Amino acid sequence: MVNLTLIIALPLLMAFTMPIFKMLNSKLPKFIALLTTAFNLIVLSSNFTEIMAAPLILELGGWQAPFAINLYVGPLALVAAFLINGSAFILSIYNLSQDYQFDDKFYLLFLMITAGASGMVMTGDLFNLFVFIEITSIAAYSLTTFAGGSSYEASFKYLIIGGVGSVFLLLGIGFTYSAVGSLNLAEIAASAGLINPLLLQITALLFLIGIGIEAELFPLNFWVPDIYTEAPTAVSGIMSGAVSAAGIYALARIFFTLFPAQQFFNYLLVIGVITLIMGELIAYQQENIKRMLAYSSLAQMGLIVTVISLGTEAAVKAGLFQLINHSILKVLLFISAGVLISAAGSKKIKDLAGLGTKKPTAAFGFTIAAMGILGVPFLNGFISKFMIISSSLNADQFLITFLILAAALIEIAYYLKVVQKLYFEDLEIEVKNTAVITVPVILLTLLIIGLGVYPQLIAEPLEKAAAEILNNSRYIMTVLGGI
Amino acid sequence: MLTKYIFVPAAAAFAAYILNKKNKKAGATITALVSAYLLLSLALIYGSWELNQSFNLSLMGYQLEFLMALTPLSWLFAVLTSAISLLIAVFSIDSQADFKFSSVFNLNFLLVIGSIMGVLFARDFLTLFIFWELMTWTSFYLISSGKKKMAGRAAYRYLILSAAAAYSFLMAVIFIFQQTGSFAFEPAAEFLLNNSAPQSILLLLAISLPFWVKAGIFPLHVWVKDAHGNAPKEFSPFLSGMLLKVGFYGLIVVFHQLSFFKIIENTIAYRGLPLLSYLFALLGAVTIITGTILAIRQEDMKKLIAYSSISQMGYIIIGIAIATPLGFSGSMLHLMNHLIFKSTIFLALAAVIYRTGTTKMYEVGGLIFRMPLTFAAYLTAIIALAGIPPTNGFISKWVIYQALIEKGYLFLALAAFFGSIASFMYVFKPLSTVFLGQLKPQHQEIKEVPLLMKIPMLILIGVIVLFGVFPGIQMNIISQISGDLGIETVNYSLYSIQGAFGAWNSLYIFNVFAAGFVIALLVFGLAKKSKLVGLLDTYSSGEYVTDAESYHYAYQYYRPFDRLFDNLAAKSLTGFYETLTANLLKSGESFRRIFAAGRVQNYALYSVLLFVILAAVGWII
Amino acid sequence: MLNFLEEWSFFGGSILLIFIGLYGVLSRKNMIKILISLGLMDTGVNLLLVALGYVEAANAPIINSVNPSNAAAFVDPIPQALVLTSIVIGTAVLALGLALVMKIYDKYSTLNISEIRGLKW
Amino acid sequence: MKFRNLIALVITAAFALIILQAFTITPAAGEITLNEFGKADINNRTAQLYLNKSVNTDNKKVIYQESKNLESGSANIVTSVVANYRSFDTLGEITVLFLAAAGIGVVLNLENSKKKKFAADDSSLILNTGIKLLFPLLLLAGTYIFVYGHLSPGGGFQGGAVIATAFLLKMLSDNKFEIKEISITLVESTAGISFVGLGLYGLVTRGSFLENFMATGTVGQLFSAGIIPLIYIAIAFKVGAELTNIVKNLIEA
Amino acid sequence: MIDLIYKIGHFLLITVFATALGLLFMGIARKIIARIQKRYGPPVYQPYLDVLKLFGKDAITHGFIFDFGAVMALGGVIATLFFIPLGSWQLYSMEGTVLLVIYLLAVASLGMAMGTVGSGNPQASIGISRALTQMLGYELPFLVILFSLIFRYQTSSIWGLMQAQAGSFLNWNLFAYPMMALVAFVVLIGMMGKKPFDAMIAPSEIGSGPVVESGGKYLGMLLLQKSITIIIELALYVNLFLGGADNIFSFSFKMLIVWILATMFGSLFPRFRIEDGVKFFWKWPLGIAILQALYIII
Repeated sequence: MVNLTLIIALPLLMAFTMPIFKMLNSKLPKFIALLTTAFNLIVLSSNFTEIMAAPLILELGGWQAPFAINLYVGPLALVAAFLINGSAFILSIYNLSQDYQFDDKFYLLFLMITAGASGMVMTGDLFNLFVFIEITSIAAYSLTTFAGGSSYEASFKYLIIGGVGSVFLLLGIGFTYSAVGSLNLAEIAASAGLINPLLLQITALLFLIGIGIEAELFPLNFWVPDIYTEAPTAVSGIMSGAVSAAGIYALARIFFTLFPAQQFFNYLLVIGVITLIMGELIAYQQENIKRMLAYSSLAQMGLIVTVISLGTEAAVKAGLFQLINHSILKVLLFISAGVLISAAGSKKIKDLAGLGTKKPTAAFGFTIAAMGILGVPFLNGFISKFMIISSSLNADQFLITFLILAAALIEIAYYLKVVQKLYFEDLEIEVKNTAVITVPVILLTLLIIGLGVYPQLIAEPLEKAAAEILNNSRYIMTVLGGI
Repeated sequence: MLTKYIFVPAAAAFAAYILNKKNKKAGATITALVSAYLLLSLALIYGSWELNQSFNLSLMGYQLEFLMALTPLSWLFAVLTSAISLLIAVFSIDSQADFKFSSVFNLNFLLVIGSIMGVLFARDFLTLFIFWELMTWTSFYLISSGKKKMAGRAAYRYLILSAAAAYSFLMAVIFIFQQTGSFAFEPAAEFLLNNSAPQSILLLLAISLPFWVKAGIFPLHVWVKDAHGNAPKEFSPFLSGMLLKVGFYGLIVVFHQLSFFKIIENTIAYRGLPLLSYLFALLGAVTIITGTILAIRQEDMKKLIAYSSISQMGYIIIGIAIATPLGFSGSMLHLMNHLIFKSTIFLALAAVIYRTGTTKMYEVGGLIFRMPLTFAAYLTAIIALAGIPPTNGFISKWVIYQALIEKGYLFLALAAFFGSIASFMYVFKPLSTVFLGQLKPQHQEIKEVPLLMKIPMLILIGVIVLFGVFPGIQMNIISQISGDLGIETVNYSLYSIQGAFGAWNSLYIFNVFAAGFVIALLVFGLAKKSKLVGLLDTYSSGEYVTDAESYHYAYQYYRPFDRLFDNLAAKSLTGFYETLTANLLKSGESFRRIFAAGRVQNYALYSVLLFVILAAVGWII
Repeated sequence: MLNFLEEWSFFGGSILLIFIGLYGVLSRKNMIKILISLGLMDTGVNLLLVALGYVEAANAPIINSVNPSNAAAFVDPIPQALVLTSIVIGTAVLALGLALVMKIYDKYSTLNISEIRGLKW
Repeated sequence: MKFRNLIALVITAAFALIILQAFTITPAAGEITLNEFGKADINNRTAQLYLNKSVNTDNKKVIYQESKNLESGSANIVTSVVANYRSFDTLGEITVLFLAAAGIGVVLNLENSKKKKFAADDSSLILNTGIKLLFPLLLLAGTYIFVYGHLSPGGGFQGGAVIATAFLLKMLSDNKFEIKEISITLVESTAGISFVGLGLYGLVTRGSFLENFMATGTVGQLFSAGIIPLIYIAIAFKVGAELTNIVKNLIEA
Repeated sequence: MIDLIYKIGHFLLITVFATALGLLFMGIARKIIARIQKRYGPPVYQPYLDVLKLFGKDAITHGFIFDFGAVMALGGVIATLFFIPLGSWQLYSMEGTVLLVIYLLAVASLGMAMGTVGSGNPQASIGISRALTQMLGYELPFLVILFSLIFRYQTSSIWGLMQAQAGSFLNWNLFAYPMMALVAFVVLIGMMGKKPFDAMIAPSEIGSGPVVESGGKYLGMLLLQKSITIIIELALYVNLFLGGADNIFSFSFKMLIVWILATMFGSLFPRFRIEDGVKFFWKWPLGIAILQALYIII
């Protein structure tokens, strides 16, 4: 149906013309952003049935698949793209009620970060993946600075780490290219077996570090708390909802297709668990609510990486479901937290006391999302937690299951602290008026409860996605089918 | 149709929430109506044990089926829940007049009832878990809607503890699901039976953990005091009456239906009782002792009664753990009786709090003159709690003693005796400080509680005396249950129970007691009429007494006794849990200080370091 | 055949550049020096990429009057295309970094990175 | 803080050694490893196809001034890779620069802060006259580079950079030289739109994004590489405008 | 029906006999203490005179609960009398009476406690709180002894326990388990509130504790109640440890001996502080009782 490259091309076009829209009328950029993300969602859903049948190869520039850049959109990529554009759509609704200083540049960058993330998810070419990672990172560097104050410092730190990461990535790409001779993922995967094991190991580690920064793994993710705290709410929302999902996808794509050796999955497992535990423990300490959410999303990423690197089909499915839930819940959390902060005028949790009565929608949104994450039955978190535990027990990893549960317990602890402060403490501060976020909160709550009560909705795409990512030979066949 | 027991309260809950916004009384009336409806329909389906229902759902590739069935045990608990919620709802129609969160209260209260029904009728672990979580969450919101900061902290600790236990339950249950392919109890029981003993014991312990927490047994009883002390005054009776009991429902299911006792049959035994269940009984004994000692020290009446609930729970767990027919029926009797008299006490105290607004005992006094009915309710309830003959409390304690002596468990009996005698002390303390003694000036114009609050108290007094004289009523349903669970029944008649060393004829004793009372009355009547004198006109051995305030002995009632246990009470268990979590989380803090110290060069250094380490690891392997 | 020096001058040289750049990023105090070493690292990698594509005694992949047909030996064009893109990315990041440094300088009035510890938590 | 630098040194040295080790691997039988310097084998790899321009058609010969209507038609093969085979990368590349420019615009948020002029009023005479002379020449050289991008080494990026240096020198020399913000953004946007427009047009007509829809003519001719020259013109304008914008912002911050 | 009237008549007879005997014992006790303190002391029948005088005087009351407490105390005690076999008179052969008796005594003390605290006098409340604490002290060892006895003879009815000690006096429990009898004796003193353990009615400290407010007929009723409790406790001790008796006279004789021993024992020791009393009870008597019980069980 509609060609999927439009998902990247159209936002690009809109971004380039944003300054002109700004000149026409100052309110226009907001609506352009909303319309583009909505259009992307429509394009994605129109291709849904087709991709469910068989993955779609889109050759860019009309060249035969493996020899030039091609987009490979399988069920997994589709799910991830839905996630990214979905959260971008919700956040752009939220943005309608926000106004930024350079709003044309903001929406330009906002569109580009979504297009970059969708590009990361859909590309079938290694260097193209690098370019899209760079697009997302640079968009993120500049977007964080919109909040002024110490956000410059956070963005500078992220820039340094991003720079080091891109060097690693470039080295990795150079090595793979000179060893295999092509940049297409399928071709590399086809001849990955022949690469000398030592070289394979070094290249895999280069990629691990390069993409690990994007997928927020343990030693590489110290930029996450600074960026999510200092950036404006919409940016932290899109970062935690969409960009981290794209990072996880890229990591999974690289390690499941190119370097499927068990040794790397053990590394990922260990790193994932450390990220999980570290994230939860530090999140408990935080007084700043956004920093707490940052560490919590960091920990959730660790959880997803741990579960996916278990390698069984059930585990990958559980990980993906958790990824989807996490994005939905985090976007809602960030939006409500944003409103609560602007209402209380400070990011400290203790100043948010008693806001439940004054800001019902935001407080309600925060509570629903918190309960979703904590796995209350009839909400989406419960089912993904259930699947995670059963899949990790299935792979008889008792210690890992125990750690996951312990981490979930700590998580309950600090989310509850905030929920209690919101509802069951009396209000001391006078409440500033803030943006009205009823639409995004309602949309997301419906999604959460819908997925919780009837998860069959996305069972089929998840199944196909898990199957597709796991056996890379099918990936190679589809891309190199011709030759 | 068992699901109606879950969906009717749930639907009514939202209706109650909306209606209550308009007028304060609507919510409570709806709760009352719903529980009355539940009670009625339960009564109708008594006996039809084959009633069951199941619907399955293929979810994300897992074939799950949700089974619901009615068993005598679950029928009894369901009746108790709906009865006690009916009484509380009637009571809270008026008592919620000044309660800010009353609409949230009614919403959650109905949801709790619905989820308890769900837990009781569940025949498979998944439904049990779902409704168990729902129960925990809704009761969390209920508790935290009590007194401001304190309720929040109490509810918080309650939820963390039950969440940790629920996760261990989930882990064990999913492990069984992997082995047997289904969540239902029967296949799980049979799998556990022919599985290796230590592993299935471990699994069953993990499954029973949430039930231990909810039942408030010794190591896990920390949440009970604060939860009761700070919960809204209408919810405490339900919390200590019913919520603690649901934990026992779970334990009975684990011990009998999941054949826990059959599994540990062959393990080493102490005096004919497998060591593990003796350990549980010992835990019960320790619960009794700690509960009583801490109860005596309390100054807040609700906390005192909360600790008394903990110690009474000890009796029930002893009864269940020694697994003799006498023991089991004794604990079931005590479970029902405790529900009745504990909710009467809490309702009476709620009435007092409703009128005086304070829960501290030394701030009130002499209320008998103003609130005689509440005093009567409280008196009958504490007579039952202390286990004094004509009331039902004595019967259940007597049966448990028979069970203990029959098997010769000395230490358990010692704890049980200590518990019951010491209960005189902590039961008498609120009686004397709150109701008797000097009436405070500011409480002069207190009136008795409105009619709607009197009715539940009257009904409960009637029930205490009724079961006191005719325990047979309770025994038929208990024998039905023990038959269903495969324990021989104790023979009984309408008014007497056959213990190990002799029958207990409650009607006979009631008559004798009445006779003795009549003779005493005669002696009293014959003597000269006495002149009524005010309270202040007492022999004060020379001191000049002016205000009632200083003349009322209420503060630290048992100071001498408490001095014996001061050091023990100081290092309370909650302290232990607090320090445990505190330094666990401090490790998080030091973790952050080492790594995330805000220096970007360190961050970049760590990424290169990770590369080098992983390369080295790869190179070594 | 290329002697040792010729062979290793490119690979060795670029790795050395990367090493110096990385060490510069990790150890320098002054933020601008960090940015410069970041740029250094970028050029090192780009040099390595192009070096990987070099074919001995082959000429630039342009068909013009000098070597009219594609029969002649050409150097691998793809790394050069990649390098073309990654240089521009490098400069873009550097430029943004510089702008950020200027802004941080306004705020903290110091270029020493270890003093900018605002975001400790 | 000597100690910290020492650790950093040790770790970076280890890192460099590991990378070096990758080059010194002696491949066992059948294994492929990094090629030695100068031994990059191109045959039966994608590079070979690009050289023979035989990705879709199996063309063997590419003769200067003779072979006609090849699939990419540009003499400079690197340009054919950059603008034709992997033109999606270049599009991504352009957006990176565009984002950087936008980012810098935001970071230095010039609207409200007063603009600083870089050049002193009486900058030295030699500088002024020299730049006055050089400015047009540089512009000419720049245009030559990107117009002949597909024939001779060079291309959109290099041409744009030269143009930007011309403007930089102009700004350095006399401070009365003033580029209005609007004009830069206009140039940027139109160039960007034309690039993406070309791609979309290719999508509409030929069915895939950025496909070459013009005739490719004979190798070596000026009008010989289909849409590549058009792409390069757009790139040149965009890069030129962006770099000048970045430099302008940095000067005026 | 006739049997019912016979039972009530018998019941009244026993109550009167018990009160008379109890008052007599109180008189004898006073006499003995006086003799020990080298003075003559009031005549043996003095308590009878006191009771008659008290019932003659008019008294003051503090409201309903004050009267209800007094009546409940006396009623409870009389009801307990019903279950104790005095010599050959056995009104109730039902099993399980031992535990029942302990709890019925509790009814009586609770009634009295409620009444006195109802009077509003702080000294009364302090007295009651001391009484309850002390009760906890002595009840525990006593219950352990009962536990071992019931377990040993596999019956919980006093009549059954008495039968078990029939035959020669050698197999009385006094000789079968001398340590247990000694502990029971100490507990008996505590139960009756005799000298070393009478902190609850300490005249010097809290103005004779609970009874401070009751004058006239209330004091009379308390005296009656006191006397019946003495008889009950002595009868219990005799039944359990001295093998009871087949006729009433030997039974009351045995009770007298125990009573005299107890009063003599009592008048030697100064008063325990409340928590020391409890600590004492839980140190020695409880220890010995537990050893004894373990001996019996194993």
